[in-house]
Amino acid sequence: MDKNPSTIELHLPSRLGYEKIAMNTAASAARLMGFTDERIEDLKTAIAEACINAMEHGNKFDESLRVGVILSMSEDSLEVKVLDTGSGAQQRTVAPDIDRKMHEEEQARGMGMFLIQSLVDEAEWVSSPRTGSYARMVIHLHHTND
Amino acid sequence: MDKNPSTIELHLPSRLGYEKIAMNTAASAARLMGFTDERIEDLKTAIAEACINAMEHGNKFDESLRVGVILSMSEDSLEVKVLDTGSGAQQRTVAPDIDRKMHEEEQARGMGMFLIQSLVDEAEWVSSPRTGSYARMVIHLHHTND
Amino acid sequence: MQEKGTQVKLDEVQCSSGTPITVIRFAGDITSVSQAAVLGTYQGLPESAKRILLDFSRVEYLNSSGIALVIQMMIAASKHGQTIKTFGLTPHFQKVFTMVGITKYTSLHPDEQTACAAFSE
Amino acid sequence: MQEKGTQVKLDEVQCSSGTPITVIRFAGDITSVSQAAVLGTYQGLPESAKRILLDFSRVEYLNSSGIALVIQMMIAASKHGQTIKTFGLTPHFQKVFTMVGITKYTSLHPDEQTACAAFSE
Ligand SMILES: Nc1ncnc2c1ncn2[C@@H]1O[C@H](COP(=O)(O)OP(=O)(O)O)[C@@H](O)[C@H]1O
Ligand SMILES: Nc1ncnc2c1ncn2[C@@H]1O[C@H](COP(=O)(O)OP(=O)(O)O)[C@@H](O)[C@H]1O
Repeated sequence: MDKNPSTIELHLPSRLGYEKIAMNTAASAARLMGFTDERIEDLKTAIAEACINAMEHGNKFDESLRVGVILSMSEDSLEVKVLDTGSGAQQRTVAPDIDRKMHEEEQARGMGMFLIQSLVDEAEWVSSPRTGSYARMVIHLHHTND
Repeated sequence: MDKNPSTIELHLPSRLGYEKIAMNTAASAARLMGFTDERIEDLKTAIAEACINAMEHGNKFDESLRVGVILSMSEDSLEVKVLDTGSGAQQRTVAPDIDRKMHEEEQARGMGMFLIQSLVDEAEWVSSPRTGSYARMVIHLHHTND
Repeated sequence: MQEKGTQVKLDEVQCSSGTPITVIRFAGDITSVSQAAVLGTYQGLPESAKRILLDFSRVEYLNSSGIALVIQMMIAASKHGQTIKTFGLTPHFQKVFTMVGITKYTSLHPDEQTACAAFSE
Repeated sequence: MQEKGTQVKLDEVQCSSGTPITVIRFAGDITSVSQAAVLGTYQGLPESAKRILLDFSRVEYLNSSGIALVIQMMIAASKHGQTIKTFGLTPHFQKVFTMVGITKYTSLHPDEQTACAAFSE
């Protein structure tokens, strides 16, 4: 376990619906740090999508496998890692093409990674089949653009 | 780590204020289970008090020591264990005596364990210096009285 | 126990234009388990329902799987020559719908009146 | 960063009775770090303030250490012959105050008007 005093760890079963617990845990950490409600909404959606992906693609909905959520709070940013036991996301984030979706040339679903990427300040996916793969998201307290 | 699919684990640094994260994590688990807002408020206060005691009395506010919060969801009850690294609460829960407090014959503070006991359906304190001590609280979905 | 589910209510309203508008009012969660609530409800509408209004004002939680179901409804509606407008999304989800590009095929309105009026434009 | 702290605002209101009432309006958190906000504010009141009203309606978080500070204020007030009434506690915290027995030394009211009026009884 990470011994950094400002690290919070959450472990959830891979069951749809439980991502809400991660959303609310992260939201209260972000609120303690002083993030605005708008940024907290962004973070909640990003974390929900990362948890659902970890449950579905990483842990194949095996409820006995856990999704880890590690929140690291620093002076001006909040980093969230969402870990699963799978081999990680291989593909790059692709923006959804709504025209192609409407013409059924691409699946209606498949927007999770794009939303994560769009909603947080930094996002990356790390594949390390040995120790578990993770999505890493960061939001900054004082970000210049939006 | 407990492998029960309906167990959620949270680990927090021993820093005042962080009990709010435990309150909100537990509240969202209780909400998923269908508890009423009133019961969720009761649980939140009980968990806040247990976390503060774990930080203060158990971990002596050493921020590198963690407070563990284990939420176990069953069909009709939610059990919450709040763990610290200390030797546990020795004294029995005493109800505050407001007259003695007002006459300064007892400290103004010292109501945490009483509130925990009063607000949840089951409460106990287990001292096991080897593996860490804990406060254990249970709320039932269909409780008969109250 | 763990899935709150979607509640759906169907309404018919008449705006200034006089043409009846079918309102699908969602409440609760819209997620991957909302297939019946979203697509099932749509499929149950009569062919005559040409103007459809989606009311999100009581939705508590919406994720990308839920949005995918809304897109599938929009695909079906576009095949049937139906128009879909929406209202009641929080500013956050208005942003999310815009990011995804849905706003190219439906319009987002702050409330029922504005949405309703937009049908007659 | 992690402690939201207590915000305090002092007001003087006049009820039907005409006697001025000092209102201490709390907002944010009342916890162990609220010593100055609770006791410091009380100590800063003039001796002439005999009727004190505590407004909890904008308090977001209250724990047993915060309640202990309220009790300490009540002890000091009782020594100075001051009367304290409170309003704006949520039903949950009304229950908690009642459990602890504080209601023997102060009365809890739903809103400012009712609390204010109770001073002239
Ligand atoms: N945690 C993960 N582990 C393995 N693969 C992943 C993970 N997250 C995402 N992926 C891969 O990336 C793809 C795109 O994910 P996403 O954009 O969230 O859409 P969707 O989950 O609807 O397919 C997934 O279909 C999956 O193949
Ligand atoms: N987790 C714990 N570890 C060790 N001692 C504890 C713990 N929780 C409570 N206690 C003991 O029980 C006493 C009463 O606790 P409480 O009723 O919460 O009031 P307070 O914390 O204000 O003293 C504490 O002073 C402490 O001695």
